[in-house]
Formats: sequence, structure tokens, C-alpha cells
Amino acid sequence: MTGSIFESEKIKEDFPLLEREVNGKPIVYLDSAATSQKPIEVIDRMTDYYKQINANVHRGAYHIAELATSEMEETRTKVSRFINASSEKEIVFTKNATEAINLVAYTWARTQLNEGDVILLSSLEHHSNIVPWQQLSSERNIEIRWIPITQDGQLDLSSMDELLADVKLLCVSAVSNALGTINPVKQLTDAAHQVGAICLVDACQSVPHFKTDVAELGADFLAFSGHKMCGPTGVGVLWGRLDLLEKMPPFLGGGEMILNVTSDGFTTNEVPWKFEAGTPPIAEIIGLGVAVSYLEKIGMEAIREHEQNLTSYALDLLNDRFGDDLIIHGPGAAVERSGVISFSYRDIHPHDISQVLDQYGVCVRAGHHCCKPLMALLGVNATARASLYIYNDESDIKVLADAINEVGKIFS
Amino acid sequence: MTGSIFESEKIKEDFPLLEREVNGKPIVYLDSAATSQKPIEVIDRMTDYYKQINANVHRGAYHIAELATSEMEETRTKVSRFINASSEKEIVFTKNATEAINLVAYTWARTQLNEGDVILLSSLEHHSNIVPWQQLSSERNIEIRWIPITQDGQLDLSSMDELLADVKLLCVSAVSNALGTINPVKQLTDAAHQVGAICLVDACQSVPHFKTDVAELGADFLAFSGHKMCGPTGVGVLWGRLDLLEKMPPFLGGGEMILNVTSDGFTTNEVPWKFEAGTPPIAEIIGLGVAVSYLEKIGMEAIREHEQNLTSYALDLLNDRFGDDLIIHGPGAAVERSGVISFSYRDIHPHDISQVLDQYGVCVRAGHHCCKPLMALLGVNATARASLYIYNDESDIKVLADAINEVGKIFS
Amino acid sequence: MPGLEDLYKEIILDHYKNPRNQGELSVPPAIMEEGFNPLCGDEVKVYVLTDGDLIKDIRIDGQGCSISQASASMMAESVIDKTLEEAKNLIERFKEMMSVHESNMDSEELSEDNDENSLGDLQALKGVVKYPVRIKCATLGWNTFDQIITPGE
Amino acid sequence: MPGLEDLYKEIILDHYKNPRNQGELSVPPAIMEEGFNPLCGDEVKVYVLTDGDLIKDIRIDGQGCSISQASASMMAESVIDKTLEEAKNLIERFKEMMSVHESNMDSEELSEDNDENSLGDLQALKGVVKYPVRIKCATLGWNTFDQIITPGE
Ligand SMILES: Cc1ncc(COP(=O)(O)O)c(C=O)c1O
Ligand SMILES: Cc1ncc(COP(=O)(O)O)c(C=O)c1O
Repeated sequence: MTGSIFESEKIKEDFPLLEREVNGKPIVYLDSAATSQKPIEVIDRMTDYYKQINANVHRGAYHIAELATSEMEETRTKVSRFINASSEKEIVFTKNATEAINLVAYTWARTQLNEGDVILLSSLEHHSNIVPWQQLSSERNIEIRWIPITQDGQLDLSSMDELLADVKLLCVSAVSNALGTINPVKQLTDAAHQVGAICLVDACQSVPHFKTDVAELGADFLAFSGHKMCGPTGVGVLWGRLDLLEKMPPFLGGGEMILNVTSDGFTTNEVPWKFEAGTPPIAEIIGLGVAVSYLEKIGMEAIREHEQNLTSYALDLLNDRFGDDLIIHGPGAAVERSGVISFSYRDIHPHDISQVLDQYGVCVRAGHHCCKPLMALLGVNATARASLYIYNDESDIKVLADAINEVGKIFS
Repeated sequence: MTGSIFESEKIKEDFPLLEREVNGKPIVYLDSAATSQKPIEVIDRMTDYYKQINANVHRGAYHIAELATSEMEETRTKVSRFINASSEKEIVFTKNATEAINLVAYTWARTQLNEGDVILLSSLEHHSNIVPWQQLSSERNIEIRWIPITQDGQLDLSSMDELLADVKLLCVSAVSNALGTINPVKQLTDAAHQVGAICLVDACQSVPHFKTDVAELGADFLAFSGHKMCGPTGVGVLWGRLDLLEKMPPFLGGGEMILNVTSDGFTTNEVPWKFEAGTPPIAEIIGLGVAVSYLEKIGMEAIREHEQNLTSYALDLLNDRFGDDLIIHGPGAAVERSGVISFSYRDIHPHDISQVLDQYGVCVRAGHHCCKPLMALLGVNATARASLYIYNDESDIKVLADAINEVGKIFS
Repeated sequence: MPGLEDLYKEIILDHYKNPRNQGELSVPPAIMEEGFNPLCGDEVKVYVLTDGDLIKDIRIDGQGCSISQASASMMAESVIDKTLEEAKNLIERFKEMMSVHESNMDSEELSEDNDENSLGDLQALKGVVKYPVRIKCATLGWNTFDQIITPGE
Repeated sequence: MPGLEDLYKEIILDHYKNPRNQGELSVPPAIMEEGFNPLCGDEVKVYVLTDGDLIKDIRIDGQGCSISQASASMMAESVIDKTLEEAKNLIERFKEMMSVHESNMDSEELSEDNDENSLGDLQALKGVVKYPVRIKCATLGWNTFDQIITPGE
């Protein structure tokens, strides 16, 4: 089925790492929620950057500096179109999604939120969308409130009205990295806007896998990382509504973000450069631009369709094969979730599961997935997590299942 | 002369970009103070990382995640030895030097400095070592005081005693990026420590060019960037004394920097991970490790000797050829300066100089070099700046001089 | 000067060496705005004296490269004695010329077009689009002038 | 289970399935410390009851993988009824074994050595050094125990 719309065999060939072996077995990479593999064109473009046009940006009047600058700035435009931003000025490059969220916490939130205000978080959030708010909360005596979850790891919106009282900021992930739950972002942002709150969407797990439209989501801020969407490490993106960005004070101070500096003080540069202090991750931004083009070439709708089909296949296969021995956390149906499959197998610790799977070339993550509050709610310490991407296919799922079976034998 | 100790022709071959042409002329790259070119082994190692072991670090129990983690952590050890830190725990990876300085401003300084305290800056500082302090100053009513400079762009230490009154933090660059001045860091840190101040050294322009020993410098914090020392963009380093780092609150909040998170709050991870929130620039850190090995292979003493000889050659050549038409800012003797040569030529605007030089393949920077307060003191708006590195040789200087001559013809 | 002919045209060098309308005006009655080019440190001060709808006088002060100086000088010459409306129109057309369109970049032949929208001498600056970093130099004076006559933007 | 024999030895699996000294002690008189492995979320609680210099009782509570559970269980068995001095010495030798030396990593043959410093059953954990990520699992209980008997560190 999945083969018909999507040539996953051909896509696999774009990713050099997937040709390697681990412990004498072909690698089966199922940890794309942590970081994705990179297609050869992304790797090559960065190599070419260093071999052909490497120069510091924005200030050089010479040829290669102009090339580097314009390629970097073209990526800004590309990214802004990719998420349907209204202007490339709304795209701030950071080092990762975590910095993007912290930027909002240090600038927008620290000028707008005060004692008595409430920040509403979903119980599915990643530490990167929790800890910055806890830091602020303890500084300012701001209340953090949690949207509870249902048994199957979906947000429980039954008491949103009470939850929203005094809320000034809603922080929610579009897709949970721990369970794969797709959250009803638009419904949440609509409700939050009704009470005048601002909405930050953590899109780390959605931008790589779904068509993203910041307007449709009703987001005011949106954060994601390059390395989970076929791009390199070292670059992330904060999108923000232009009017908000323009009113925010700067964050990091230094080169690039100033218009003028005297011994008495400084004036800030225009948005978005106001938020990009110091030499940017130039090669990485350019690499991200190639990654965006790569994903667009395949098509975000096709990607989602492939992943949904494959997830459905995986859920069925694992349930059929292991029955009650294997519990898959999160929503039951593939349509309600991304390609993240978080599971418990008997009472075997996820760390041991992952160690044995590695012996069969299978890469899955074991742990709390940076979601300790969620793990506490689920009543587990950790889970094993297999997460899919464009280069995975049914054969990968079969190898996974066979390897899980071997785990059972050791810890019987 | 320089050829004898240093095979610059062979070194040039390590840098693929230096083989290219610009406007039909072989490139003459003289902007290493902005960013250096990268040797092939650094580029190749990052490519290999993405092709062989790309995986998110620290949390994966599978083989390639272990390889990525250990290579990243080995780089920490390598960097700590390179600057003679007492432990690899003192090495915090950031996105650039600017973030490193801001980290100190947001954590150490915001918990230690209060109204009435004084921050002492040298007048040679880069905006990245000025603006973070101005941001703090305006928040807290902290005084910023400036160490003046002499006519030839050296720090004027004649009234240090008065300058040091109430100083709690000294921020000084080891080498000026605008003038190349080598500052007497040890003398300054000794004086500052006498009044109980903490010393932050901006080592962006020294670590790539001089043997660096944090203990010998008497630094408490030291910041530098990977991209100026043959490493990739997207990675910088903060070194800090372990006891200071351990007492500092965290900066960015998120994954990696926590030990535990509950819905009520979080506990921080150990130093240095406490300061490394989110997915680190993994490929970039690994690339930086290769850059450090590359520099060590050549030898920092040999690098300095080569650069000093070449600077001396350049100063003589330019002075001889252009006489009073060309003013070289900063100290007169090569021994007092790095390979940064900042100059004014007649009354021709540096932007125009650099534009014409580009026509001859020569890359120099024109502008304020992120040192506007210094430019104000020098009474210029901008300068043209040629900056040397290991791969430059006498022929590059000759091409520069010939091209400057052409500039003169156009704007006669 | 191979390759630089498009940038450093005769008329640009002339305006650079002999800038028109240099100096200051007393504020008030004139209005002054300051512009910075954060990339190279250039600063420009534009003084404008209006009489109703008419730009009676304009002066340029500050430091900058040949392109920013010449562009501001040529701007001053073009807008003096014009109405605000006409000046705004000119700014718009100038910025249009300075924006990096594929067409602008590609056209080997940077010919002056002769329709009613002709920018006259200002056409000489068209070569700047080939050097994206210099566009900010060319538009510095214009943006600053724009801030004066289109306030509150 | 090709390749995993060094990690999942018989004795380790036995301690994992039948952990010794599991449970709690009342605090006081016992002392309790909690340890976290930030990488995988494992938590361990170590309770120690001393009588003068003697470790009278030790209990382990918490959740973790086979390696962290087995290691803590084996630790408890080894230190009960020992003096603090002896326990500290054992901690040191165990950590030494767990540190990634070239020699440790290279030795294909992870043989038990038989000199007076032998760690006895604990030697079975030596295979963990081949899997650097798991070292933190193996040392979690030990570090937590160390915090109790070497306070103020
Ligand atoms: C002296 C000095 N300090 C700080 C910086 C800032 O470094 P980065 O832009 O890599 O953060 C630079 C380089 O631009 C520099 O030369
Ligand atoms: C949902 C979610 N939010 C935030 C992050 C943090 O991203 P990064 O580590 O790239 O900053 C991640 C990934 O680890 C994630 O999955």
C-alpha cells in the first residue's frame, strides 16, 4: 500500500547513513523523533559552502561574502514560505528549538507577564517547553497550570474554561514527541485568544512531518529545530508574529543585532536580526534551506500519508504479534498520531530493550524522552520509542518486531 | 624568511576554498578575523559524521548514538587541554562566542552584580563584549567604565587604580579584532583580582593565533568561537572556573540541562551540561575538535611566529609603498599585534576600497568591525581591514598592495 | 577597473566628489532624521524644509561611501522644489529599481528606459543591484528621507 | 544474543530478577539519598543504617534497568556488615573498574583478576565499560551510596 504513493526505497537511497551496518546488521533507524538522518544533498551543500563561499555574512562587501549572505537570507524566505509566514522578517534563526522557546521566555514573557498571571501548558510538553516557564515562574511568582490528559494520552479539554482563567500564555506542542499525539492546536489557540492569551506552539514534531501553516494554527509564536527535518544540527527557528517581534526587547546582545553602539548605549537592529546576535550558524542555515527544498520536493502531504500508513501498519503488526505483552502508549488510531510509537514490553526496562535491539541494528530511544511530567502521569519511568520518517518502510517494522521478540527471550 | 619555519604553500593546499577564483583572479582571502577558512579534514569529518554516526547524543543506548556522544565528549576534553583548563567540565559549548558572553551576563552577572557595582571594559571591545553589559547596566543601574586607549590603539593603564574602584567585573579582549592590539591581559586580571573583581576574557582573536593558557591569563571566564579557528560555524566555547560555573544558575532551560523535572519544578544537571539546553551542535562540536587537532599539529608557537613575520612584512611593504597616503591603525610593531591590519587609504571610503579589491580577488572587510565605540575614539567611521592566518603568505600581501594601488586610480 | 563600470559610473563619482545640497538646516523649522547602515557604520542626516506641500529645501550631512553619498546627493537634487506627493512617488520608483528582481539581476544590458517613469540621472544607480551589499548604501539616504515625509510609519 | 554476553551475564540477570536488600528503612535512624540518571529517567533510593563505623543495614528502592538494579543489588550485598572505610575502598575500586580506560576497552578478554583487590562477583559488571552509555546505569546506586557515607562532598 504505502509503496504505491511513495517510493521509500528510492528515498532511502538519498540517505547515506542508512547504508551502514551496525553489529553486522543493516541499520534500521527508528529514532527520527530525536534527530532525523540527512539526505546527501543537504550534506553536499554544506560541504560546498565550506569549499566555495565560506565567509562571514552581512558585513562583507566582497564576492563570496555576498554569496554567503544572500544564500542565508534566501533560506529565510524559503522557511517563511514553508510555514506560510507573512514575511521573512518573522523568521529568527536560533541554535535549536530550545533557544527559540527561551528567547520568547526571556524577551516577550519577561516584559509581559507578572505575578498573578498564568501560563497554561499541556501535560504532553517536552522539557524545552516546560523548564523555561518554570524558571520564569519561580522568578516572578507566575502560576503554571497543566492541561490534563486522558487515558490514551490525548489532551483532556473538558474543563478548558476553568483552566483558561487568568491565562496570559498558552504553550502547547503540535505533536507530542513522547506519544505521537496530534494536539488540537487550532481549537486551543482559539480558546486562548478568546481570553486574550498569546499562544506558543512547539512544532518540533510537526514541521518535519505535516504541512504547517502558522495562520491556520492560530499561533503567535512557533518553534522548531532543523535537525529533525533533514537539516543539520546547530540551527533552529523561531517564527513570531511581526508586531510581537517588533515590540520585544532584544535577547542576546552583540554583533549583528545592533544598529548603533556608543559608549552610552545601543540601538537595536531591525527584526529579525535584532534577535540574531553574533555570527549565525551560516552553513547550518544554508543546509536547512536545502532540507526544506528536499521536503517540498517530496511533498508534505505525501510524507504525512506515507507515515500514517506505515504507523497503521506498525500498530497492527505489533499488536497482533505481541498482544498484551506489548503496550503502545498514546492514541489508538494512526490518524490521531504521528509516526512516534512509544511502548512498554512486559516489565522489561526500555534501556534493556533498546540495548538488545541495537544488537540487531535497530535504533530506538529508551527513556523519558524529555517528558518527565508526562511519564509520571502515565505511571512509567521510561518507555521505548520507535519513531518513523520518510525513509522507513514496512521491512523496518518487521525487523523491529523480530528484534523485540529476541528481547523477550533474554529477559524471560 | 617565513618559508623556512612554515610551509605555507603546503598549508594552503589543505584549504579547498583557497583554490577558487573570484572575478577571474585567484582568491586572496584576508578576512580571517571575521571567519577563517576550513581545512579539508574538518569539512570531511563533518561529512563523515552525517554519513556514519549522526544521532542525537547523551540519551541513546544504541551504537551510533554512543559514537556520536563519545566523539562530542572527547572534543570537550581536547578543547580543555588546548586552553589548559583544569577539567573538561569547565568547557561549555555554545553557538558562538557571543552566546558565551551573554551566558555569563545572564547567569553569573545577574546574580552577582547590583546597583552601584562597576563593570570595567576596555575601549577596544567588540560589540559582543559591550552590548550584553549595556543591557545589564540599564536593567540594574550598574556603571560601565572604559579603559581608555593611547594614540596607537593600546590600552592606557596609567590610571588603573582609579578605574578599578568598585569594579566587580573586568571584560577585556586578549586581542583586538579591529586593530590587532595584543592586550596585557595578565597585568589587567592581576589588578582586577586585587580589588576582588572577576575577569572575563574575550579570546576570539587570540585562541586561533596564540598558545592560550587560561591559568596564565588569570581569567575567570574565557569566550571564543569555533569558526575563527578553522572550525565550522554554529559552535562557540565558554570556559569558566569550575567553582563559578557550579554556583551559577542555569541559563537556557530545556532538554539536556536537567536532572529531574516534575510539574512543580526542575533540578539542574551537572556542569557543564547544566548550560547546554537542547540538542547541541553535534556535528559542529566534532568539527571543532578536528580543527583543534589541526592547529595543534602545526603548533601554536609556529603559527604565531609565521603570523608575526608576515605581519611585519606587510607593515613594511604597505608603509614603503604608500607612505602617508595609507594609515595603519593600532600599534606600530608586529610584535605588539596580531595579524590584523586595519587601515585608511587617503579619504577613500573603506567600502569602496573593499569593493575594488574584490575585483582583484582580494577579500578584506570594510566597516566598524563591530567596534563602534572604538571607531568613535579613533575619529573614523570605518576602516578597511586585512587579517592574516596560517594560509596566507607574502604573495598575498603583494596582491593586496597592487590592488590598493588600483583603488587609488579610480578615486583619484 | 574591469567589471566595476556598472557601479562606479562617471556621474556617481561626480556626485561623490562634489556632493550637492550638503550641510544642515536649522531645526525647526526644518525636520531632521538620522539613518544608520549597521553593516558598514555609515551615518546620514537628512534635513527637510517644507512649505505646505512643497519641499523647499533639503540638505544632506554625514559620512559614507561613494554610493551612499552620491545617491543621497542625487536624491536631494531630484526632490527639491517637488511636492511631497511627487517625492513619495520618486522614492517608490527608486526603491523598485533597487530591489533585487531576477530581471534586474539578469539584464546584462542595464539600459536607461525612456518612458514617462524614467528616473533620469538616478538610473545611473541601477548598477548597484548587481552588488546586493551595496543596495543598503544606495537606499540609506532615501529611507531616511522617507521617514521624514512619511512620518509615523 | 550475539555480542551481549559480556553485558548480560548470568549473575547480573539473577540479581536483576531477584534483587537483594530491596525496600526501605525508617529515616531516621537510617539515612536516605536519592539518585537520578538524567539520561534514562532511572531513580534509585539508597537507605543506610550505620552503627558507629559499621554498615548495619542497607536497602535499595526505585526503578531502573537490569544493569542499574543488578549493580545496586550487588553493591548492597557487598557492603552490608562492612566498615565505612571498607565500603569507601570498594566504591573506589568499583569506579576504577567502571572508568573507560583504553586498557579496559581494548581487552577482548574481560578476565576476572585474582589478586587481593578482586571485586568478586562485582567483576561481572566489568563488561559494562564496553557500553559507555550504560556506565551511568551501573554507577547510579554507587554514587548515591557514596553521597551518604561521604557527606558534604
Ligand atoms: C573580539 C571578538 N569578540 C567577539 C566576537 C563575536 O564572535 P561571534 O560572532 O562568533 O559570536 C568576535 C568576532 O566577530 C570578535 O572578533
Ligand atoms: C516536542 C519537542 N520540543 C522541543 C524539542 C527540543 O528540540 P532541540 O533539542 O532541537 O532544541 C524536541 C526535541 O528534542 C521536541 O521533540
